[in-house]
Amino acid sequence: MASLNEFLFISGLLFAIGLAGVIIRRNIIVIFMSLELMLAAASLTLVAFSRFHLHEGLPDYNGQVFVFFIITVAAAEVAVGLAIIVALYRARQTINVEDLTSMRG
Amino acid sequence: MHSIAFYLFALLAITGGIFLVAFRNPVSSALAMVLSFVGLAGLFIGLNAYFVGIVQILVYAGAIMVLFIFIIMLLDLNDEKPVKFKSTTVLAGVIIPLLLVVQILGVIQSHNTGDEGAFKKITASSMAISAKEFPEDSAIHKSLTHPKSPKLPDTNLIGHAIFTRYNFPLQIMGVLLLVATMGVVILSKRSSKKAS
Amino acid sequence: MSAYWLEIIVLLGGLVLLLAEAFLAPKQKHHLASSAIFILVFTLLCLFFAKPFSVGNEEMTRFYAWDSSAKFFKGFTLIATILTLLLALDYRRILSKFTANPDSEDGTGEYYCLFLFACAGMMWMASAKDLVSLFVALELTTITSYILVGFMRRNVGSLEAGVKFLILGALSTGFLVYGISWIYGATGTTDLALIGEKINADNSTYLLFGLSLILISLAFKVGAVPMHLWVPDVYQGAPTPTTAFLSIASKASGFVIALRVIEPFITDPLIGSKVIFILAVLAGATILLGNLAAIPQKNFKRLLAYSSIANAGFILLPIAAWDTGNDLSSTQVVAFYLAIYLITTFAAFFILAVIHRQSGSDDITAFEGLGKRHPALASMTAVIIAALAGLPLTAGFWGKFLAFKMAVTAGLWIPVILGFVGVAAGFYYYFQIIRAMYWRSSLNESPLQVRPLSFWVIVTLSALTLILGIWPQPVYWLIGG
Amino acid sequence: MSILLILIPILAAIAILSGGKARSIATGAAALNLIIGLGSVFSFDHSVWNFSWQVLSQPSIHLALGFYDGMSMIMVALSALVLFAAVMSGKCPEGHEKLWYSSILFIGAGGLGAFLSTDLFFFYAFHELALIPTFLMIGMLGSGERKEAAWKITIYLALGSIILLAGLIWLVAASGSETWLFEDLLASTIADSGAQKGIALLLIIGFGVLISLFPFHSWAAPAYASAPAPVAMLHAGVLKKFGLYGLIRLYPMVAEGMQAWLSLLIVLLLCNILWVGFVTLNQKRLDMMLGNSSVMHMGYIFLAFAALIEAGSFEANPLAKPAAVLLMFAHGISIALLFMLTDTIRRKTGTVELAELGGLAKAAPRLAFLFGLGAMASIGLPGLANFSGEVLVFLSGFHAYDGGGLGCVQVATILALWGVVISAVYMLRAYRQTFHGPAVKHTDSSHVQDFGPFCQIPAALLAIALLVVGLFPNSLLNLLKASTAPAPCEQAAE
Amino acid sequence: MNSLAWLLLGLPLLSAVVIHLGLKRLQSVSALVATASAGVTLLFSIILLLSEGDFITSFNWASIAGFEGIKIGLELDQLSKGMMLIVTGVGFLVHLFSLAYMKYDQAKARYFAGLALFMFSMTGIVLASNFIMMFIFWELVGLSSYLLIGHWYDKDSAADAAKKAFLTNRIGDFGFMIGILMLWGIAGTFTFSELAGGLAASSGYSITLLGIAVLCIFAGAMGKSAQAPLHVWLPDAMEGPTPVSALIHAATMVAAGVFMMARFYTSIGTEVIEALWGVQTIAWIGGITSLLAALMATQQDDIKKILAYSTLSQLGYMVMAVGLLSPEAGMFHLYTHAWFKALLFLGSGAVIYACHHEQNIWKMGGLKKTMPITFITFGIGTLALCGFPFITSGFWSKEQILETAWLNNKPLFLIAALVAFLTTFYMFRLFFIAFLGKSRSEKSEHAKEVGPLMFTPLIILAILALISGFSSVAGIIAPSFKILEFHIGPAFIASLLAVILGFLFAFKLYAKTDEDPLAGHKVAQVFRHKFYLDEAYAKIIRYGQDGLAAFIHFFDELIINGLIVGGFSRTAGGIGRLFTRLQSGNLQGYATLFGIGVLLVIYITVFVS
Repeated sequence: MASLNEFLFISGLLFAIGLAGVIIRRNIIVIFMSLELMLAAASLTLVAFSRFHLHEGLPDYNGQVFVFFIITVAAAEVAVGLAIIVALYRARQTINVEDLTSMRG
Repeated sequence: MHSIAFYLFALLAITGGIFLVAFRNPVSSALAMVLSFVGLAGLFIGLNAYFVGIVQILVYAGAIMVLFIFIIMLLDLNDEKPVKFKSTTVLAGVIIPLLLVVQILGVIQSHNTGDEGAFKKITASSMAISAKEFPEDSAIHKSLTHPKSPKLPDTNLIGHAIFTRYNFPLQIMGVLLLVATMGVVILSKRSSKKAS
Repeated sequence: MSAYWLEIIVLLGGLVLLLAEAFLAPKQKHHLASSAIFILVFTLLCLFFAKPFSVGNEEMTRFYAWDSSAKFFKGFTLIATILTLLLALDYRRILSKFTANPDSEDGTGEYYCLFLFACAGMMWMASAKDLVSLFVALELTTITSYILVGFMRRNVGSLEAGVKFLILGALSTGFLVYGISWIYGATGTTDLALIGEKINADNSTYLLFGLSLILISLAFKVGAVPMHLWVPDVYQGAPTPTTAFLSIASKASGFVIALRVIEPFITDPLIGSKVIFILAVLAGATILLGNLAAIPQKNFKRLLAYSSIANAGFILLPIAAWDTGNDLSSTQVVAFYLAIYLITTFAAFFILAVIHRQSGSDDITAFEGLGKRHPALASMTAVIIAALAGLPLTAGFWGKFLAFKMAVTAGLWIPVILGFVGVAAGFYYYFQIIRAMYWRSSLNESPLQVRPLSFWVIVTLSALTLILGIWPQPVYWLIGG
Repeated sequence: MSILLILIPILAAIAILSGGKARSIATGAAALNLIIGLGSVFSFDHSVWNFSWQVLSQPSIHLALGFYDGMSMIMVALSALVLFAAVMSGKCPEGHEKLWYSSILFIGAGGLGAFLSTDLFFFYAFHELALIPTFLMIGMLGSGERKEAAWKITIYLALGSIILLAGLIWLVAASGSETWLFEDLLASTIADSGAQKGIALLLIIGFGVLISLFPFHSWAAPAYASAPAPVAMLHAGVLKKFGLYGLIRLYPMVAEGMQAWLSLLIVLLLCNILWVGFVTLNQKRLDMMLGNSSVMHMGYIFLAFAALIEAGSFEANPLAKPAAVLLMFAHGISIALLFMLTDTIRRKTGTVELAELGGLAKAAPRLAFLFGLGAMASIGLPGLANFSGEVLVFLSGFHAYDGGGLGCVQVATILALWGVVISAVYMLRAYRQTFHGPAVKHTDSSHVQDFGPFCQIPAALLAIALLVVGLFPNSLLNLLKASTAPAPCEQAAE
Repeated sequence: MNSLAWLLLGLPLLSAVVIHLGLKRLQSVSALVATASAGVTLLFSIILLLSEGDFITSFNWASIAGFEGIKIGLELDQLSKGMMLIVTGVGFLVHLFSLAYMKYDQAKARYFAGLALFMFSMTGIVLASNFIMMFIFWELVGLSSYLLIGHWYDKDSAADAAKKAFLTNRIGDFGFMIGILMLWGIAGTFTFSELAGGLAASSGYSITLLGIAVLCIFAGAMGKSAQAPLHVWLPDAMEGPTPVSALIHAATMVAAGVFMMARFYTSIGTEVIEALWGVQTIAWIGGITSLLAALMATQQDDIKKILAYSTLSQLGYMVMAVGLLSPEAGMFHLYTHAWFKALLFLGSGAVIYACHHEQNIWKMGGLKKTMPITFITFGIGTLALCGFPFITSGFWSKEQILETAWLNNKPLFLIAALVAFLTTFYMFRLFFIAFLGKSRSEKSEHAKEVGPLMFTPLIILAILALISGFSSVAGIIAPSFKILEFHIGPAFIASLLAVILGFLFAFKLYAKTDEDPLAGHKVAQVFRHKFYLDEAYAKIIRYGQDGLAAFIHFFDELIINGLIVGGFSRTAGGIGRLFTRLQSGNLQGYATLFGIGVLLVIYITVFVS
């Protein structure tokens, strides 16, 4: 039987992997995917806590409701984000972060 | 949740995550992400969060990933250029997350969850207790107190929470989706007359 | 009228305008802005007649705070949005140049509407007292901001800024969510009032971990170190009204939720000192970085970005010095600071927009010779710069004064010392504007044209800066001090 | 009358900025101010129009104006005199009249406001009114290395005042006083000795930067040298006294804490006198020499302050405060006079390099006489105001001496006395180099004209002030005596 | 009497102010106003001298609650009355002389204003009732001396001399002020009349410190009375107009140091001083000064320089007398010296005037015939200075000093005797070369006797130079200066020998010569170059003071302004640029920094206790 700590660890690991993706990758779309992974990892934490906080024998659904909101937000974010990326690609023909350094200093 | 299933799905999720970061081709990354999300969905379901698990598959693996792949295809993206990863970046990208994991481990270790941290099954009796909060003719009550096979009606329960207690955030969420839609339209529309 | 309707009015107004937008002729789009201003003014009036919810309405009372702070920040947001729209009105030529045809205003209509949605989101943030509502309201404004930043889709700078904001914003959202989940995990609730009651030695590490992650994302929102990195680039690239909106309204709403989130933790005897410590560290680092990094800046918009980072640091001071033996609460001091920050920073952005329209540049060199070309504008600019630098007898001083007063009383010496350095550096970089205006002469000696709308807004704001500089009591009436 | 004294210059400056006739408005305003200022100090019922208006309730801050005691009266008299002289003196570059006159008036109003405030906060705030005008005047209309000097003075003053602000905030917080009014503050005490020490240090550093206490002195000389004459006059003459005024005013609250820093202060003030004295000795330009000399002379006022610290209270060393105040006044007038005349020399001959000057007394005897008067005053010649101040300072240094071993303040006094020799050396050298000896090309009478009668007025006014106070120090000392008890100012109904 | 005394003080000031403010254009009127004022003050001081009774009057000049205040007061006793007579007497005669001497000067008004200012300041010193007041007027005579030396300021040498005089005096005043302050601490008062009482009442003061205080006060006298090593200004001060040299730098101001010491010693009581440590130094300084100055005088060529060194030498005598705790002897010599030295200076002024401002004695000669009155009066002056026995005043006063020295300090007696010899020697050298023989230049050939306005003062002074030493005369006009019983003793023999030997040597060497026979001699070179002291001082000032100043200035610029302040601002700017370099514009970099920030925030919040 997996314990709460194991779930927390797995989610933490996933979260860290997402962060690694953000740091390492240069393709904005992949970076964006990594960010989604981070959100998903956070969801896992929530669900795990929700499941282990038994509320009168049932999982605490407040947490799962929050996951629902996270997913919605993520979807909205992805939509807007991809729109911006597309607009950027139209303007600059690139989605490489290294090309986005016209403002600095 | 059975340990084996847990480890399987966990491995799936993490492998998917690592592939997502490691694959050079964005499409491969996207597919790796689907893999990871499938693993996550498995974990959700193992945690009796059926609704979330399904939504994870539907929304993420289904809608969002499709969107990603669609955009990748649309923009006709190739691999990242051969002069790939700068070693310092990679190093930073490995060390920082590793340290983060260490910190998370430290936090986890700091506090023995004890009894609460152990996985407890949801029994029919506990479901029956909870059922008292709901009207007897409601679907939730019926499902929880089903004489033969009481099932956790988690979709109903979440829906109940969202539309009663979480009504207000839900309204805000509606506005959020509206704005997102607007944004997508604004950002991707072409001007009627091309700027000279 | 129930307080709930305030946001709804703004929201409905936004929807109606969005509909109207579809039917307006390209040249008429600016009427949308006027109408939006009208709606906001109306809401502002309504603010004084709004009533709290009855206690029994649990769905609302759990998520919706209605206290003096909420009222103040709702009003603040409304005024900031009104000013942003006024700024946008005079900025629309440039906006349309990068969205559609420069001759038509096609494509600018949605811009005004989006501010209404963002405004509604911020008003909700002002009332948020539960992590869930906080999160959704925050995301509403954040996602709206992404659009507003990248709005000039034919402008590479705007898009680059949009992408940077998007990625880093999403990253910070990730941390926020992760943090909330830990706090939820530790206490089993997302209601801030309940969280405070549930802190104990057992779960304190979880809570601190969660809190630190939330702090990171809040730091991102207000532009504090170490999450300040987006600020200069995004401020520089975004359309000026958006920048003003981000740097004032968005920052203020970041602080209002920061105050609400931090309160249960910082008042807790068990972990309060740790929270104070991290806040003091953040404040000191932010002050130092914001002020020192501003020194080499050549672009006024970027300079204002660093200045806004620095101000975030100064605002963090009274939060770190949480209510220790002062006549005013931290919330009041923050509100006070922000009220004055609103006046001076908006004035700066209006001036920037005027200069930009004339010269097409945001550089400090564009100010050269302003003392000759438009003496009145130059002297008002001097007043505003003095206020930004925090010179006494201008309103800008009082905010810093109260912030320092709290920090000194609380004995936060290291941040205070860094504050000294910061203020001194501030004089240096702000005075570069004065230098440019008066010491230097410009190649173009022709008188500068200022549109009457901008001019009178600048006059009003400068006058307010001076009046409040001598007599700041009116701000107290607003923050209920 | 107090509010008038501040309003007149500010309103005049605004009138000038909005297009009035710059020179006449400024002159009129300054003259009116001088009459009201001197009148209210010496004859009118000065409590008329004192007022107090609470501008902030928490912390309770009042815009309170009035003559708190004799010290503020003397400082107001100084400010009014120097302001008038500053407006009248100097030559405004073509096309900059608005900036020139309004800046002078703003700086003057700042000084007057600071000395007239009976509330600690506005005392502090008014001082800063001068910052931007100074920056503009030095940077735009100054001479020599004006830009660097303008930056330096601005940053230094800003840094000094922010440190000071921390000290003041701490002071008020620790005192437990309800308001920032002087009368409430001075009636309260600071029990915590650690806080006293900390506050005292912050005050010494904060005020010290503004007074150009060693080692925070390097802004002063270049700024004064580069500044247009009126700015140099007002800064060196009036605004620099702000810090000393503040130290003396707040001293009773931190009397105990100051003790801890006595030896440090003595070292610093001796550096001011001797170190900067030697630096002054090595100056090759008249304006730099004067700038440094004004830094050096601050050391003497600090010496009186050190004597005060050693004694522990005003009563224990009754000489210290009058000595400091008298010297502040005297130094303000004399340095203003000298800066004004240096500017005249610069305009008439085109240079202030000592090596290029000589024999100016032949062509411009009146100028030479007035400059000589100023120079003699500044080296402490009896009969001129500075001497009365300096001798009292030295006496205050020895007040505690009983014939046994010499204490540190006495030793400091003796060393400081050597500074009198140093200042005589550089002043007379400069005077000899400028006015004596055979005339050179740009100082002979065909090239240089003496002072016109109109230009003479401000200089003569300052010279008369030096003489009057020098011959009758009681004219000021009586003011200090008469008002040991603070005149209560009416609380406005809130 | 009271108001008369105040008038005595105020009248010269009034005339100075009136001249300066109103009469600058009317040069001759100014001169007359000043002279009249000097005449009236002379009258007043005679009246005061003849009036009975001492009194002290004062008002509070700077009054401060809790402090006795700084008082301006007049103390009239025999000492000050006698001194007043000298000051006003010589002053009036010099004014008269100046009327003629400065007739064609362009800045006559300024000159007479300066003289009037000097009269005021000197009166202040003489009448001062306390130390602070004395210090005030002490400084003011310094100022008037500065103004008068620098009267012809467009001459570099005059301007430099004026500056030098002022600054050297300042060094002395440095000590003077310290002394006053210490004495105040010890005795608790500045007032002369209360000093003795205050000292008696005070307890626990250290004798050593009182001795140091006395020496410090003496430092003031060293500056004013030009005692070695602060003597260098006086010879240079001869750059001023000659009447000024007569009044200020011979008769009165330079004697103020002696007067001050006498006032001080008599107030505090010589018995107190006697017990102190180190006060013998004073006498030694006087002796050494008189010897050095006499040696230097033997090789000077400028008539005024010779007289200046002789003044130095005589001042040394007086200081020696005071130092030997016989202020009366010093004051008596001061009194006689004032007349004959003024005579000599005015005589030299007449010579210079007649020779069209020629001052080199080797270009004079044969003035005996062309200027008989000057010749005779100058001769009388010379005799008086040499101390020609019995008929000159100088003899009586010098006798007293030698007597004192014989009684108290034998080595100093030898020095004094040697100086007496040297004095005769160099004075007759001067006399022979300038007046006898035949003229050596065109200027002296055409010299004419001066007018009555100039020779009248000479005659009056000559008479005084002869008679003022007699006890009957001195008893009337300077009763306070104790006159020892004259008896033939070692002192008389020494002085007689000195006069005879000095005269013989001078006669042998200089009676018939056109150039100095000693000029090439190495020792003489040293004397001629004033022991190279001026050069040494110049080096000390250049390398010591100016070098130190340059070094400190450099250090100030480099370290404080450059490294510390500059360092801070550069550090701030550098850190700022570093921060902006982090702002690379690259999202990956931002994410990395973001990550690091996250780690730090978590670490600080969670793991730092």
